[in-house]
Amino acid sequence: MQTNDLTWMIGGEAGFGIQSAGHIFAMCGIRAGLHVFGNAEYPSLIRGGHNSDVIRLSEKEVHIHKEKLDLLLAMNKETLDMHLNEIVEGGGFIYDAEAFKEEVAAPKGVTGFNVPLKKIALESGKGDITRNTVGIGASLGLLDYDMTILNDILTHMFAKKGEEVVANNIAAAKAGYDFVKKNYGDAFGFKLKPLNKKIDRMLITANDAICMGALKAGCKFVAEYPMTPSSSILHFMAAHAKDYGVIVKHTEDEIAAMNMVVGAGFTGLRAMTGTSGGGFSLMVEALGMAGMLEVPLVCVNVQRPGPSTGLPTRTEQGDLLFALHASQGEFPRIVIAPGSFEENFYLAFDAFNLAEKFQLPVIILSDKHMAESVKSTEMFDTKGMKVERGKLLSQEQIDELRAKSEAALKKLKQETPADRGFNGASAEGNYLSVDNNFLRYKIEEDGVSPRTIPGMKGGIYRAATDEHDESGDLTETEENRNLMVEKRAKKLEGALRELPAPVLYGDKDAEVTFVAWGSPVGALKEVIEILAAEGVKANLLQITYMCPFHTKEVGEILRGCKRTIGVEMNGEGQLCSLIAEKTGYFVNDKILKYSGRQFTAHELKDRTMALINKKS
Amino acid sequence: MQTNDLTWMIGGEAGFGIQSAGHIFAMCGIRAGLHVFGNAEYPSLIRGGHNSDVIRLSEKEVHIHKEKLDLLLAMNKETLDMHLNEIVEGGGFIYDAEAFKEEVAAPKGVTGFNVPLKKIALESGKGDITRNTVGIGASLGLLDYDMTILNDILTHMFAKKGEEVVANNIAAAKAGYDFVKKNYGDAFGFKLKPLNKKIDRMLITANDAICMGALKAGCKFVAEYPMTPSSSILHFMAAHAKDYGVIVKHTEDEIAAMNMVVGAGFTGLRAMTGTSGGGFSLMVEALGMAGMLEVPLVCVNVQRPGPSTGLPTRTEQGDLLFALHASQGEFPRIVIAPGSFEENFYLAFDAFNLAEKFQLPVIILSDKHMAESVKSTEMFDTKGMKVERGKLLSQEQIDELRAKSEAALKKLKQETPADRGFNGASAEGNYLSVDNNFLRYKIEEDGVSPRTIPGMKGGIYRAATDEHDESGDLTETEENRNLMVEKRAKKLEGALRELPAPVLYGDKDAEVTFVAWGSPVGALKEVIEILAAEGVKANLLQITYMCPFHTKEVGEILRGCKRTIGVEMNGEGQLCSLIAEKTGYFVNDKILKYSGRQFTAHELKDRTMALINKKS
Amino acid sequence: MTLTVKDFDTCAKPDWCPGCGNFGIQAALKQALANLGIEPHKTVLVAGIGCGSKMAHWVDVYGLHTLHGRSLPPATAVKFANPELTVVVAGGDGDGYGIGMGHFIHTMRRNVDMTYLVQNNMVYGLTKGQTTPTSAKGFKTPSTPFGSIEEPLNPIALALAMGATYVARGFSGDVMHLTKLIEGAIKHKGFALIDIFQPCVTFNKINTYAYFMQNTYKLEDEKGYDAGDWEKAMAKARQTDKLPIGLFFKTERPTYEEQDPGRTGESLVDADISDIDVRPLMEKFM
Amino acid sequence: MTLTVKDFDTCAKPDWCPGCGNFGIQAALKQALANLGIEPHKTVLVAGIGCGSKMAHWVDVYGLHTLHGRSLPPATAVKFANPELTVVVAGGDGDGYGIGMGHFIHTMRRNVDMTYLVQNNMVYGLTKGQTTPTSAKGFKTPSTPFGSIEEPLNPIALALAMGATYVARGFSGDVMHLTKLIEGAIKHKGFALIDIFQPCVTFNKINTYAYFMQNTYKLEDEKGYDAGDWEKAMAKARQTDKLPIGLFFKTERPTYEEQDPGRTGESLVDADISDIDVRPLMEKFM
Ligand SMILES: Cc1ncc(C[n+]2csc(CCOP(=O)(O)OP(=O)(O)O)c2C)c(N)n1
Ligand SMILES: Cc1ncc(C[n+]2csc(CCOP(=O)(O)OP(=O)(O)O)c2C)c(N)n1
Ligand code: SF4
Ligand code: SF4
Ligand SMILES: [Mg+2]
Ligand SMILES: [Mg+2]
Repeated sequence: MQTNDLTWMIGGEAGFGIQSAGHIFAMCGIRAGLHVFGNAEYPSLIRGGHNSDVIRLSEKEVHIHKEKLDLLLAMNKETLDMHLNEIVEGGGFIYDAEAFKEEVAAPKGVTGFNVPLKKIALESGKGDITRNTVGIGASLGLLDYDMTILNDILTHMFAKKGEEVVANNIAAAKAGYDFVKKNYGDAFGFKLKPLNKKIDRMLITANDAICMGALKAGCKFVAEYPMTPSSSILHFMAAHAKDYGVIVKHTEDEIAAMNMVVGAGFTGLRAMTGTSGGGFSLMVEALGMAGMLEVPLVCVNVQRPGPSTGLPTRTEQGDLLFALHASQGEFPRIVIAPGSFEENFYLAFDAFNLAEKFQLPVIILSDKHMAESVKSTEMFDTKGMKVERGKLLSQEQIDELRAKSEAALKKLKQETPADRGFNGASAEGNYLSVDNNFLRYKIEEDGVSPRTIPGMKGGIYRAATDEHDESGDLTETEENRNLMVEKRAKKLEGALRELPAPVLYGDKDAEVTFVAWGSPVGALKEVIEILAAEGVKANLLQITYMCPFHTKEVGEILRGCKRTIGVEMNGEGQLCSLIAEKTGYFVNDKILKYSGRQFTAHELKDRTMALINKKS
Repeated sequence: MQTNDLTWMIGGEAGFGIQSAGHIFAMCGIRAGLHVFGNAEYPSLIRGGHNSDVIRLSEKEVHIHKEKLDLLLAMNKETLDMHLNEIVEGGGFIYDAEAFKEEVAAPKGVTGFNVPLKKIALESGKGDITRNTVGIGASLGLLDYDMTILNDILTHMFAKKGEEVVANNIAAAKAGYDFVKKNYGDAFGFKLKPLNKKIDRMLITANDAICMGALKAGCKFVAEYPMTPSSSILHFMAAHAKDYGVIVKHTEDEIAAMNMVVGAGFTGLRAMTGTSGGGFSLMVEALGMAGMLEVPLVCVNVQRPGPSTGLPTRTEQGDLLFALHASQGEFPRIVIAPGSFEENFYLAFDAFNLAEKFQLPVIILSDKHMAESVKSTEMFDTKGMKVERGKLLSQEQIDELRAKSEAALKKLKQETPADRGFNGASAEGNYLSVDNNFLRYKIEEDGVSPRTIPGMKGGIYRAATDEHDESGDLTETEENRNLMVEKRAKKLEGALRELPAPVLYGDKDAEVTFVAWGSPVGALKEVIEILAAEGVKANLLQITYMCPFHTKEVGEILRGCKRTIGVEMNGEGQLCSLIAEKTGYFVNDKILKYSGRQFTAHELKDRTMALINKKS
Repeated sequence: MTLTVKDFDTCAKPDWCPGCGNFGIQAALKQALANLGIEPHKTVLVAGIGCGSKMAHWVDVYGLHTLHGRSLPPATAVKFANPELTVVVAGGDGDGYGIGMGHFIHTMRRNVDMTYLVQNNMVYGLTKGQTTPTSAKGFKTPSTPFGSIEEPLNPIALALAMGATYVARGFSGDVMHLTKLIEGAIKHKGFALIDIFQPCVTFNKINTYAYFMQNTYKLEDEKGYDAGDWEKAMAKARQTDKLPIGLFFKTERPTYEEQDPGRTGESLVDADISDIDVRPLMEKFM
Repeated sequence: MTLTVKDFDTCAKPDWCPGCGNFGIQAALKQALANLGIEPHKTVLVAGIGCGSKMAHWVDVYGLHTLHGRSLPPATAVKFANPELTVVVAGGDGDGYGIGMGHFIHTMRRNVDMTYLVQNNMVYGLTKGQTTPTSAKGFKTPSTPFGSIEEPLNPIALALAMGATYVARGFSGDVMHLTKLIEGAIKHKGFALIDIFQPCVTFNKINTYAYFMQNTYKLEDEKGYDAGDWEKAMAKARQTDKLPIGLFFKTERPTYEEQDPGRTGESLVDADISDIDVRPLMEKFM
C-alpha cells in the first residue's frame, strides 16, 4: 500500500476540459495538505489533438512530474494507446469500455478499471459534460479520498456557473466514487490520506507567481500581446486590473507593447510586458530604446521552443544568449532567470526595484514548463519586501537640487554659448541645463542620475534615443559620447555588487556538479536525492543572474569541482557558452534536451550515470 | 618637397556639396594613378552642421585617413576653428578672408593661403555654387597638378547637368588655379604628379563593393528600407535595377524588407536586404523564419554606433554578438565580417553561394567607416567566380528523384496511416510524401535537403515556421523534433569545413599580435608597418567568419602568440568575448574605441606602445 | 486544364474544431481553384499564424506558412519574383488587421496581383479567445475581462479608403457564394480583399452562425447595386444595421509588378545568373 | 496661466535647413501652447525619428524622442499613465504613414486624447530624399530612380474611414491657420490628427511652397462647410484638383483612457505603491 505518493494522469481530446479536471484533482492534493506538481502537455491546436495533464502528489516537495504513472484516467482510446505502457507495476487505469467500444487488455501487473464514465455522466451528472468529474470521483474512490473535500472544491470551482452545475458535478463525482467502491472495493494499492495539520499552500503557475510579484512591487502598467505561453500573464493582470488599479493593455502587437512600456516607465509608472521568443524578437528595438533613455521596465520572456514559431505549446531554454545581446549597440540590462516557482515571485518583485535603481530594462527569462505547470507553493512571505525607487525624485527633491544648482548655473551661463547644450559633464553639484531645465542624465559616480518625470515642475528634460548630453539634448562630440557610454556601462558594476553571488546547493564535496538555470533546477534537486540514494554525491550550481555575471565566483566554484555537467533544455548549451565566455571554464559534459519537453528526474539520473560510467 | 603623399581636407557646412567636392579631389588621385582613401565625417542633420571630407593620396596603398592634414581647404570659419591645429608643419590651408570677414593667423610652420573663393566663384564660375570647385582649383594650383585631368573629371561629373554647368566649373577651377599660381607661385611644399603608367583602379565605397558582388552573384531581389549608413546599397541597386534586371523594393519598413526577402528566396531568387542596427532589430523575427524554413538569403548590417538611434552617421562595431544570437531559439546562420573593400566584394559574392549551398541566412557585418569611405581599389578579378546553387533542383532533377522514389513510396503508403504525415525520417532514397508531394526537408547526411521552388511540377511542399516533418507539414513528436534540430545544426559543420581558417598576417614571430575584425583591419596593416619602423614586430589575426567559428585554429594561433591585443570599435570587446567563449582564450589587452570615429594608424600605434611600455 | 476539388485535397485533415467556419473557407478555396483550372503547382498559398492560417497545410498547392501578421510581404515577394504564379493569402483578423495592419495598408497601395482572404472570426482563435481589432465593443475576453473598449475597425471602409481594387466580403456559411467571390478575386488583376465572416464556435459566442445568418444580406440581391461606384460602396461598407456580403467595389489599375523597372521578362526565376558581367559597372567607378 | 511663445523657447536652435517648413510648425505649436496657457511641465512632446521629429528638442516642454515610426505607442502610454498631461506627438510622413502605419490606425481606433502632428513633406528628409507613402506617383528619388510606382495614400480619407474624431490638415506656410488647428486639436477630447503640408526645400522639388500655395484652399472659406458631416468630409478628402486645408471633421466619443477599468483616480503616477497587500490574491489560489 503506497499512501500519499501518487502520479495521476488524465488524458483526452483537446477542448474537453482536460486541464480543468487536472486542476480539480490537483486541488484535492492541496486541500489534503500534500505537495503537488502538475504538468500539462498539449499541442498547438484548439480541439481534437491529444491533451494530457499529469498531477503528482506527495508528502515531500515535488518539482517535476515522473515518467511513470500510478493511476491513469483515460477519457479516450488514444490516451490508452499513448500512455498504457507508462503505468508502473501495481498501478491502474480507468477507462470506459462502453464508450471506447472495446475492451482493453491490461499490461502485466497493471489493473484496468472499467467505469462507464459516459453513462454515469448522463445519468447522474445530467450530461456528458460531467464525464471528467465522474472520472475524478472514480479516481478518488480507488484512492479512498475524503469526498467532502472534493465536494467543497467542486462547489467553489463551479459557483460562478450556478447551483445546478455544482449539484450535477457533485452528483457525478459521487456516482463515479460509488461505482468503483461497489465494483472494485479497496483493491487498488495507492491511497490518498488528507494530513491533519492545515497547511497554507497555493496551487499556482510560475506566471501567477510573476504577476503576484509584479503587483506586490507596484506594477501599474502592463502592455502585452497574447502569445503562448506568456498569455496567462496578460490574463492574470487584466483580471486584477480593477482590484489593483493597473492599466492593462492588450496591444496591436509586441512592438507597441514594448514601446508603451517605455512610455509608461518614462512617465513614472512601474511597467511590465510579457511575451515569448517571437514577440521578444519584435521588442528588441524598443529594448534598446529603454537602454538609451535609461527608462526602467521589466520584460518577461517565457521561452518556448524555436526557432521561429517552433513548438508553441512546448518548452525550451533557447533564448538566453539572444536576451543577453538583443538590440543593436551596447547598453546595460539585467537578465534574471528564476529557477523555481517561489523565485518567480521574489525575483519579479526585485526586478522592479533593480529596474528603477539602475534605470534600465530588466529581462526575466522563464519557460513554458514553469509558466504553465502548477505547483503547491507556500504563501509568499512579503514581510520586509521593500519598494525601492532609486534616484526617482519627488517634487521637493527637485526644488532642493535646483536651489543648490543656481550658483553653478549662473557661472555656466557665462561660460557656455547660449545656443548650445553642454558637451560632456557639467560642474559637480549642478543639475541645471542652459535652458534652466533638469540634467536628467547628470554624470554621477555610479552612472545613475537623479530622475524626474513629466508633470513635475522644474524637471523638464528631453529623453532622446540619439546620443545626448546630460540634459538629454543631442550632441555628437567624441568627448560627450565617451562619457555617456561609460556612464551607462557603469551601472552594471553597481548592480553586480548588489546581486547575490551563486553558491553550491548540496554537498560541497560532490563527485558531480550540475550547472543549470531555470526550470531544470527543480528536477535536479530531486536528481541529487536520487543519486545520493544510489551512492553518488552530486550538487548543483544554479545561475540566476545572467547579466551582470558573477564571473569571479562562478569561475572559482567551477574550477574547484570534480566533474561538472551543464544541464539545459536547448541544443547548444547556452549557459555553458556564457560561462566559457566569462570565465574561460568549459564544463566537462553537457546533458541537453531539445525535444520540447522537460527533463524528468529519472531521465536525468540515467543520463548522469551514463556519463559517469562512460568516463570512469 | 613631398610628392604624391598628401592628406587633404575640405570642410564646410552640411548641404553645401562638401562630399562631392571631396569626390572630385579623390578622382584626381585616381586619374593620377595614386592610391586614395577618403573618409567623410558628418553629423545627423541635413544642413548647417559641420561636414568634412579627408582625402589621402599616396603611391602606396592606404587604408585609413591620417590625423594630420597637409592641406586644408576651409569653406567656412568653423572649419578653421576645428581643424587648424591638425595641420602638419610645412602644411597649409586655403581660406577666404573676405567671405569669413576676418583674417586668420596661421600656426607656426603652417602657411595660410587667402583665396577669395566666393568672389572668384561669382565672377568666373557664374555663381556661388562653384565655390568648392574654385577651392579645388586652388588646391591643385598649390599642388601643381595637371589641370587637363581635372577638366576631364569635371566634364564627366557635370555632364548630366548640361554644358553650361560643365563650362562654369571648368572656368571656376581654372580661376582658382590661376589665382594661387599668380599669388603664391610654387611655394607650397607638397606636390601631386600623375604617374605615367595607366592603372585601372576604381574609387568605391565598401557598400559599392557589396552591391557589385551581389550583382555578380546574380542577386535578383533587394528589399530594403533606408537607414544610414546602409541606404547607399538600396540606392546603388535601384539605380542598376533596369540594367541588371533586379527587383528593388523600398519597403514600408524593415520587417517587410526581411519578410519579402524570405518570400523571394523561397520562390527561388537570390535575394538580399541591407540595413543598420535599428533596422536589423526589426528583422530578427523574420531572420529566424529563414532559419526554420531553410530559405537562403543575404542580410547586410552596416553598423553604426548604438544603442538605439545612437550616432546615425558615425561608425562602430557594436552588433557582433547581437547578429550571432538574434532571434529566438537556435538555428544555423553564417556571419561574415569583411575587413577590406575588396573583401566586401568577394565575400558578398560568396555569401550568396553559401546561403544557397547551406540553405540558411547569411549576415554580412560591415560598418559605416567602410561603407561610406572611398578607397582606390583594383578592378575585381571575376575570373573563376562560380555561382553555386547547391541542392536547388531543376525540373528534370525533380522528375528523376520522383521516379526513383516511386517504389519506396508505394511501400510507405501501405505502412503509413493515410491521414498523417511522416514523423521523423522517411526511408532512404524516398523523396515523396504521403500526399505524393516532395520531401523538401528530407534528412540527408549533411543536413541539406534537395530544394524545389514554386511553379515546379512535382515539387509541391509546405514551408512552415512551426516545427515540421520532412514534407514540411506540422508535427510535434519528440522524435521528429530531435531529428529536425539536429538536421539544421549539422549544416554549420559542412559550412565550417568549406570556409578558410584565419591565418596570421605579417611576421610569425611577432612581439605583438593584434586580433581584429572589420574596418580596423586596414588601419592595423598600416600600424604594423609603422611599428616595424620603430623596431616593434607586430602581426595580425583577422577574424572573418564569426559563425561558424574556427575554434581549433584560432585557439592554437592565439595560444602561440607572445602578446595579444584585441582591437575593436566598441566598448565591450565583442570579438574578444566570442573568442573566449569558443576557445577559452582571453586576449592580453584590448584597445577599444567607442567615440563613433574610426581609429587612425597613429592613435593605434600610440596606444599599442603605451601597453607595451606599461607591461614590460 | 480540368481539375476537381480532389486535386487539392491533402491526406492530413484539418485540426480545426468541429463546426469551425474555416472548413467552409477551405472548401470554397479548393472549389475556386478547381473551377479556374489552375494547376496545383502554379499556386502558392501564403499564410500568417493563427487557426485560419493553418489552412496552408490543407490545400494541396505550394504553401508558405509564415509569421504572425507577416503574410503579405512574403506573398508580395513571391508575386514579384514570379508573376506567373497565382498567389493566395490567408490569415486571421488578428493577423491581418491587428499586428499586420501596416503591411495590409501598403500592399493595397501597391495593387499587387493577389487574393487576400481574411478569416475574420472577430477573435484570436489559436491563442484562446482574446479580443481582436474587429471584435465588438464590450466583448469580454481573457485580455478584456471587463469588456473591450476599442472601436472595432471596418476593414471594407479601410480598403476603400486605401484605393483597393477588389473589395468583397464573404461568409463561410455560404460556400457557393464565397467560391464565386474567390474566383472573381483570383481572376481580378490586382489586389483583391475578401473579408470573410468566419464563426469561431469555440471562442466567439456573439458572432455565431445564427448571428451572421440573421444579420447579413447579399449585395447581388439588391437591385441596381453597382460595384463600380465608390461612394455607394463606402455607404454600404458603413452600414451597421445589416451587414452586406458580396462584391462592394471593383476597379482596374496597373499592378505594381507590371510597372517594376527591374522586370526584364515574365519571371526572374528563370534568369541565367551563371556568369553576369559586372565589368561595365566597375568601369563607371574609374 | 498667461504664457508667451518665449516660455517655450529653447537655447538650442533648430538645425533644419533654412526655409524648411518645420520652422512654421514649431512656431505654430509654441503659439498654440502659449495661447492655451498650458504650463511647459504639463506637456509632453513625443516624437519619432526624422527631420520633423527633432522638434522634440526645440519646444521647451518634456520631450520623448523615440524610435522611427514608434511615437504613438509611447505617447499613448504617457497619456494612460497620467491623463493630466497634454500629449502632443510630432513626426514625419515616413514615420507615421509608412513604418508607423499600424500604430496610427490602432491609436485612432482607441480615441486616445492626444494631438498628432504629421510633418508631411512627402519625402524622407533625414535620410536624404527617398520616396514616402504620400509621395506622388512618378516621384524620382534615390530609392526610386525610375519614379515611384505606388499610389500615394490619403491620410485624411484613412483617418475618416477609421473613425478618427478630429481630422484636419494644415500648411506650415500658414502659421496662424495652423496655430488655430493645433489649439482646436489640443482642446478636443480625443485623438486629433493634423496632417501638415510641410515643404522640404532640400529634397522635394515638387511639393514646394509655391505648389501648396497654388493648390490649397481653406475649408473655412467654403460657405456652409460642416465639419460634422462625415460624407462631406470624405468627399473633400478625396478631392484632388485642389487640396483643402482646415478642419475636415470633428465628433465626440469617449476616450480610451476614461473607460479604462484599471483607472482608479486621475493619475496612476501618484498611487502609493510602498506596501501593496497581495494576501487576498494569494488566498484565491488556496
Ligand atoms: C509575433 C507573434 N506574436 C504572437 C503570436 C501568438 N499568436 C499566434 S496566433 C495569434 C492570434 C490568432 O488570431 P487571428 O490572427 O485572428 O487568427 P485565428 O486564430 O482567429 O484564425 C497569436 C496572437 C505569434 N505567433 N507571433
Ligand atoms: C528602424 C529605423 N529604420 C530606418 C531609420 C532611418 N530613418 C531615420 S529618419 C527616416 C525617414 C525620415 O522620413 P520622415 O519620417 O518622412 O521624416 P522627415 O525626415 O521627412 O521629417 C529614416 C528612414 C531609423 N532611424 N530607424
Ligand atoms: S478556435 Fe475557433 S477559429 Fe480556431 S479552430 Fe476552433 S472554431 Fe475555428
Ligand atoms: S531636409 Fe527637408 S525636411 Fe529636413 S530639414 Fe531640410 S528642408 Fe527640412
Ligand atoms: Mg481571428
Ligand atoms: Mg517626411
